[in-house]
Amino acid sequence: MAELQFREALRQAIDEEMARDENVFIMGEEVSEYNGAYKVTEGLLETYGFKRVIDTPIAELGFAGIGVGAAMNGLRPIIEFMTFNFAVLAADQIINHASKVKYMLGGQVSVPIVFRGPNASAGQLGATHSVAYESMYAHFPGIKVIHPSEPGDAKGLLKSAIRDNDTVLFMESEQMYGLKGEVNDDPEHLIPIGKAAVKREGSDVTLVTHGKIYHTVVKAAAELAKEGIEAEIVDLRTIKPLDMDTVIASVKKTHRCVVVDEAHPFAGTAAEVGYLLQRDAFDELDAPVVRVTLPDVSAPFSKPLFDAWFPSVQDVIDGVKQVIYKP
Amino acid sequence: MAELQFREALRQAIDEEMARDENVFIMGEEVSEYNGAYKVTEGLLETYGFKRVIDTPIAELGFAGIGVGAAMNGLRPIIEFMTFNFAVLAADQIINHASKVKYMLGGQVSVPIVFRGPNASAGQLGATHSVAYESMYAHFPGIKVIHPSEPGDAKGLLKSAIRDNDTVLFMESEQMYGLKGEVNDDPEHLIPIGKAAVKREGSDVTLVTHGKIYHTVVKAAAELAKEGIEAEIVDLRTIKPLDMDTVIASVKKTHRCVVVDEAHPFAGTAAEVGYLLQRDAFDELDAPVVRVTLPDVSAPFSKPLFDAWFPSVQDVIDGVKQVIYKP
Amino acid sequence: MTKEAIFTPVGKAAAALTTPKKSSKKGDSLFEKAVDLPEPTTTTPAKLGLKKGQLLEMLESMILQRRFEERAMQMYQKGKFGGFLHLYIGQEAVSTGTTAALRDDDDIITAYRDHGWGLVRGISAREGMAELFGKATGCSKGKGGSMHFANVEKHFWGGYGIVGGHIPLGGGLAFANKYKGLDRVTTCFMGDGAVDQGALHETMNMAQLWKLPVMFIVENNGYAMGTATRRHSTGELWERALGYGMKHRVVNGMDVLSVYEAMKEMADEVRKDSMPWFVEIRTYRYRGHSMSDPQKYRDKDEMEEFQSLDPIERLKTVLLDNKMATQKAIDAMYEKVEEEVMDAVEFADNSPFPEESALYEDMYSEPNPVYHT
Amino acid sequence: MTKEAIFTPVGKAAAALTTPKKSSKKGDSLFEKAVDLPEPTTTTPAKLGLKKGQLLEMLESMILQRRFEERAMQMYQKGKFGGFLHLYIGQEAVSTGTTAALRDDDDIITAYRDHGWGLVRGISAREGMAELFGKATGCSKGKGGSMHFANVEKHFWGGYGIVGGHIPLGGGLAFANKYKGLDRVTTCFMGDGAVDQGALHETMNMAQLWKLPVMFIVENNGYAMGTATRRHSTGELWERALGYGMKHRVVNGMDVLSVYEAMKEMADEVRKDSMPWFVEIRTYRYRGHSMSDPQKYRDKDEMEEFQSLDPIERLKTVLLDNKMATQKAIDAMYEKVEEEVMDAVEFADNSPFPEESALYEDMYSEPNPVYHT
Ligand SMILES: Cc1ncc(C[n+]2csc(CCOP(=O)(O)OP(=O)(O)O)c2C)c(N)n1
Ligand SMILES: Cc1ncc(C[n+]2csc(CCOP(=O)(O)OP(=O)(O)O)c2C)c(N)n1
Ligand SMILES: [Mg+2]
Ligand SMILES: [Mg+2]
Repeated sequence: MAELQFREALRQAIDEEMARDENVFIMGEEVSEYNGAYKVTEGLLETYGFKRVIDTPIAELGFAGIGVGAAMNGLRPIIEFMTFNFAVLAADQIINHASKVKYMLGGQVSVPIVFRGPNASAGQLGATHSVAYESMYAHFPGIKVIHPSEPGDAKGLLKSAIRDNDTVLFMESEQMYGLKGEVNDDPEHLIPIGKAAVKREGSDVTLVTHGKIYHTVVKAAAELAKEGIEAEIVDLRTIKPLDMDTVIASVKKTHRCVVVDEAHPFAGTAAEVGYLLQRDAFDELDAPVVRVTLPDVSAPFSKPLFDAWFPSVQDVIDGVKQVIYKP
Repeated sequence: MAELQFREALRQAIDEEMARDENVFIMGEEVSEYNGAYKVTEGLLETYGFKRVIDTPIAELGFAGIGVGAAMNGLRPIIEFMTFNFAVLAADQIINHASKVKYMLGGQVSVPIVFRGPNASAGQLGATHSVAYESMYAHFPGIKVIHPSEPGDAKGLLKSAIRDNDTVLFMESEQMYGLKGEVNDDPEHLIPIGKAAVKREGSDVTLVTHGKIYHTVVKAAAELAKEGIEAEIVDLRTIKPLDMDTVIASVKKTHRCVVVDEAHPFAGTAAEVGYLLQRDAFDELDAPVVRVTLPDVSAPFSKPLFDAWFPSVQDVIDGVKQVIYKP
Repeated sequence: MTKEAIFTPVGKAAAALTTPKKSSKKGDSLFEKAVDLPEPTTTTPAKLGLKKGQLLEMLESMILQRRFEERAMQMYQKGKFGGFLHLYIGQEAVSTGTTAALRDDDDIITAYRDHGWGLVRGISAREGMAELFGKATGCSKGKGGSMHFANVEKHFWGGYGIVGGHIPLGGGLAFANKYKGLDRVTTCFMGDGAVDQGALHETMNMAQLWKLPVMFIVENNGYAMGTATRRHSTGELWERALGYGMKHRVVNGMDVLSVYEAMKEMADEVRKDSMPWFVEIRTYRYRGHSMSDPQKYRDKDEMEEFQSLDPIERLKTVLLDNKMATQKAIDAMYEKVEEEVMDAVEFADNSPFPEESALYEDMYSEPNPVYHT
Repeated sequence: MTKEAIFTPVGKAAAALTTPKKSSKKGDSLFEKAVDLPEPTTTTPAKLGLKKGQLLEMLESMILQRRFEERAMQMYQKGKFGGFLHLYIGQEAVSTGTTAALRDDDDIITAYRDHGWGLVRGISAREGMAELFGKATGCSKGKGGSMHFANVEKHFWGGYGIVGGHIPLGGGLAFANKYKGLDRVTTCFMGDGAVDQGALHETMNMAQLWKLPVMFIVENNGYAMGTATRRHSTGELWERALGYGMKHRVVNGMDVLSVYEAMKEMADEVRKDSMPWFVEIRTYRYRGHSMSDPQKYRDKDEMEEFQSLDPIERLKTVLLDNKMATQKAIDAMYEKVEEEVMDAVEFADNSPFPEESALYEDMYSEPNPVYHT
């Protein structure tokens, strides 16, 4: 185990998998010479050369599709989007091609590809640079979606994603890259895709979350503990497949649940978790599942507006109070 | 009132609005000379000429964006996508531009645009031509999403959409274009965006649905009635804004609800409705909300597989049985 | 006809709206011709290195593609299957000349008008017809249907239904070949309509920048659905190459020898210098876009003109003129093909549909994937 | 340096990996120059029809753009605001020459490097600085920030953050002008990086096909973030025009008179024939891409070379040489601008942030929209 930054954990995962399998390569804007817009790929060019660490033009649709074609033809591309906001331009390649080719050709090919990059907001970047896309992609069959919150999970899951034989979206955050955490340095340590983790035990309420806002939830749980409310935190880590077993096991203990999701509310991951809880654990719930999300408004630039927009520790606490003090 | 086909109702709406306001024009693949791939725009070229009925190249991103720019500069474009499957190529213009420009420029412009075309499946068209996209777009702020099931609603809502000063997505179905229904021929008859309609009254269970699969639900309700189960059908008509008042009012009567949605399950409209019901009408529910959707699998071509894939009358009945005979 | 501005159309519609309707007479058609065919090659088959056996194979293949689709159309009309059915009839010289010119391990990818491509690249008439019928014995197990024929083992990567969507995939196939040090050439075919998609521009830039061993080849059949090429793409299609300094060529696609010659030369060059090409092969589709196309966008004269250039008839004439085949042998070939196609229909008809469990197969590579409910 | 294949880079990195590191000396730089400037115009201001007053206005505007951004950078470093800050410094001749050449009702749209464009099109230094600070008094009410300056009333349609995303919007602005019978010219500016986006290709095809009164203008400043133009776009950028038979021109963007002359001629022509242009204006960005750019991708020599071509210094020289201004007058101009900028900083600092309720304003046009919760 070593203490690494999130970006270092990702880099280690990529590095180890590139060392292990020469069909793995990484491609994206500024990943090579510039060492990555957020320095995730720093140093990889020196180790693996221009053949395997490739700068692309700003042409998300094109290079995503070149990745898909390369994956069909035997390679294992890691495609970095500078952020998932720009991946919207490549949505056709992800939704209509990567996720469907295998099925519509009756299984004749596989598309072992990882699309990765930061997702959701990162401060005052305005409306077009702040959107959470995980539930959009998870809606469609054939796509696995991972969105870890800590360096250790990130490494183990990214390695699993690279080794996975199908299309995986792997989401990060500009604001987490500097975050430190314990990381397993065994190159064979993989974290399975589709398994949530209970990151804090508690008996009063279950907090389901994932990605960057996990850290807000951790703070809220600490605050709540001061008031004697013990929250159990389930970090989904993978959005799809969604590990409802772990969520339900926790709710069977706490009987109350708040889903905290840094996304807009309509048909987001929080809705899915909330819906499934009432469907599959109806009698376990002592209060309705509450979600804490962004408002249904685009990201504003202005600092105080942005702060009002982004779900706060207090918002999480308020959510918990709502499910706890249910009349 | 007149009995019209769905496509005729749409055409009448477009025709009336083009007659009313010369800034309204329609643009898309094959809309002009060819009279529309599905004949929605038949005859409009003769009436309005090439200036206002415009064939485009197959360049969804480009012509959607030209529409957005034209809307910013004072026109009211109707952009036809041959289907919403192809609109994925234009997603950047819808999600990152049409829906956000107003906000990020502090209100200096509006984008009064309608994007319309068939959505979801239409028989054996395979994986890339069969996807329901309404919840994907509804997830993002700044986008209204309409998805009617009957000609009368289609006309009144399309007229409202064209007159709306913001971005509206209007979804249809290849398989409904020939469907007949009563249509109000008053050119000032508008149906407000964001209002659901109770299309069948019943006291035993609420069936929430929208779009083409509404017609499956109607058949299921008739079957159920034979067994003495009276279903109330709420046709959402508009997905966003979502009219939960009407849904909740119905559930307060029936205390049971099945949401029938021709979309994949993960974070779809059904999840949203189900989640909101448990959040906002928890004590009214005598059974968990059940959803009937597509499986989490891409559309297969083969007829029997397709039939197994598409939610059937029996699936709806089974859903109802599940919420009614809850132990 | 002069070029006209936006808000006034080019071609038929302009005429229809500005002149009184009259039945079109030969010679005074108001249409611009859909495509101008360049001169066919004058090189003899012998000089092209084509032996009699190969030419006969090419003819048989073209006849098979034609008869397969004619029967498929009948079966469609009989209700044997549904969905779209885009026929390749008229364009067979392109698939046939290309495949003959390429190495068997060169890669081919195309759009949804893909039956001909599948048949020349080893999908049997049986597997093809069964795919149309949605049977488990189809080349894509009945999951793809008409638009998604594929034979990946034989380097035919399939047909794709999103116009332009497979162009980056073609770039990626070539990228992988280069990465792995293989000297395979990737040929990425598309319709004229696909030329307008941004995906082409992005992929051409990267292909030229990165020297990918790929050829982007437009089958310009004059129309994207009901829209004439001149109405959806500005200028000449081959001119797109100029924007990237890419090598380019225009080829007569109604003559299989012209296609063969051009493809052979270009593929050899790609194998040597790993530089991409942009190629416009001009051809013609005899049938409607799919099954429900009233075809009001073109006139009979044009159709007749191109029918007089039928690529199958043309190759037959070459064979007969050069005494490489007798009429009798050709008749026998037709009979053989007819039998093959009828057998395919029977095979497809008798084949089982996929089991319902197949719905959940081929989505993922792993044996027991989790499906969300 | 010869062109190289994929898997080997062009330029610095190639050098860095193939030759031992050494400090770059004048004369033996391993870099290709970012952009080759075409010759500046030799037409005199008088012949261009530019009066002294106009030239002085142009100089003042350029100085304002420069000083505004230098202060903005300071304020950013002081923590007055966050997010991205992309400085236009070095490129001011483009915005200034263009705006002087256009009619006030001609339309301008650009990418996120937009401060200069806002300031020449009527956003006051106050409104601009307040926008950077995220204040309610900003040109976009603090909702857009650095990347989304706009002054729609004055036909500046704003800056956009998705690379290439605003190109179709530019086409649409022109479309609407044509539809409404207005003779306004739309100028759609973009960075060299945006040239590779499919949106450009799609829009250029439609613009040429439909004769839209629009100019697609690349501000080629040599780099898209850390990637030299030659590493992300094949060939020369202006060559893209050839693919569509579009009129094209290369302009020296370090000389405001060259920009003025070219833009004037082209805009006049567009107003007459409603045919689009593709224009490459070569220029240079003196600062990093945004605030956190180590700039290892270029060397000092190159920077110094372009700094010696500073567009502000150049215009000053023209004015001094032609006795249209004295050094004293210019010094006074600097002082005036300095005051204006300091006043803007004070204004921005003292302005209120938007009320929290503003979060829910400007999303929709209707007075009481429904927000989902
Ligand atoms: C992205 C996308 N837009 C629209 C369509 C609908 N569509 C299917 S085929 C077609 C015409 C394509 O014409 P062309 O590329 O010339 O190919 P051809 O049919 O002539 O072989 C259109 C518009 C589609 N399948 N994909
Ligand atoms: C679609 C998209 N992809 C990537 C980015 C990230 N990005 C922002 S600016 C930039 C470089 C653009 O360079 P250029 O177009 O030359 O403009 P310049 O910065 O030189 O003005 C990149 C890659 C983005 N904003 N949008
Ligand atoms: Mg065609
Ligand atoms: Mg640049």
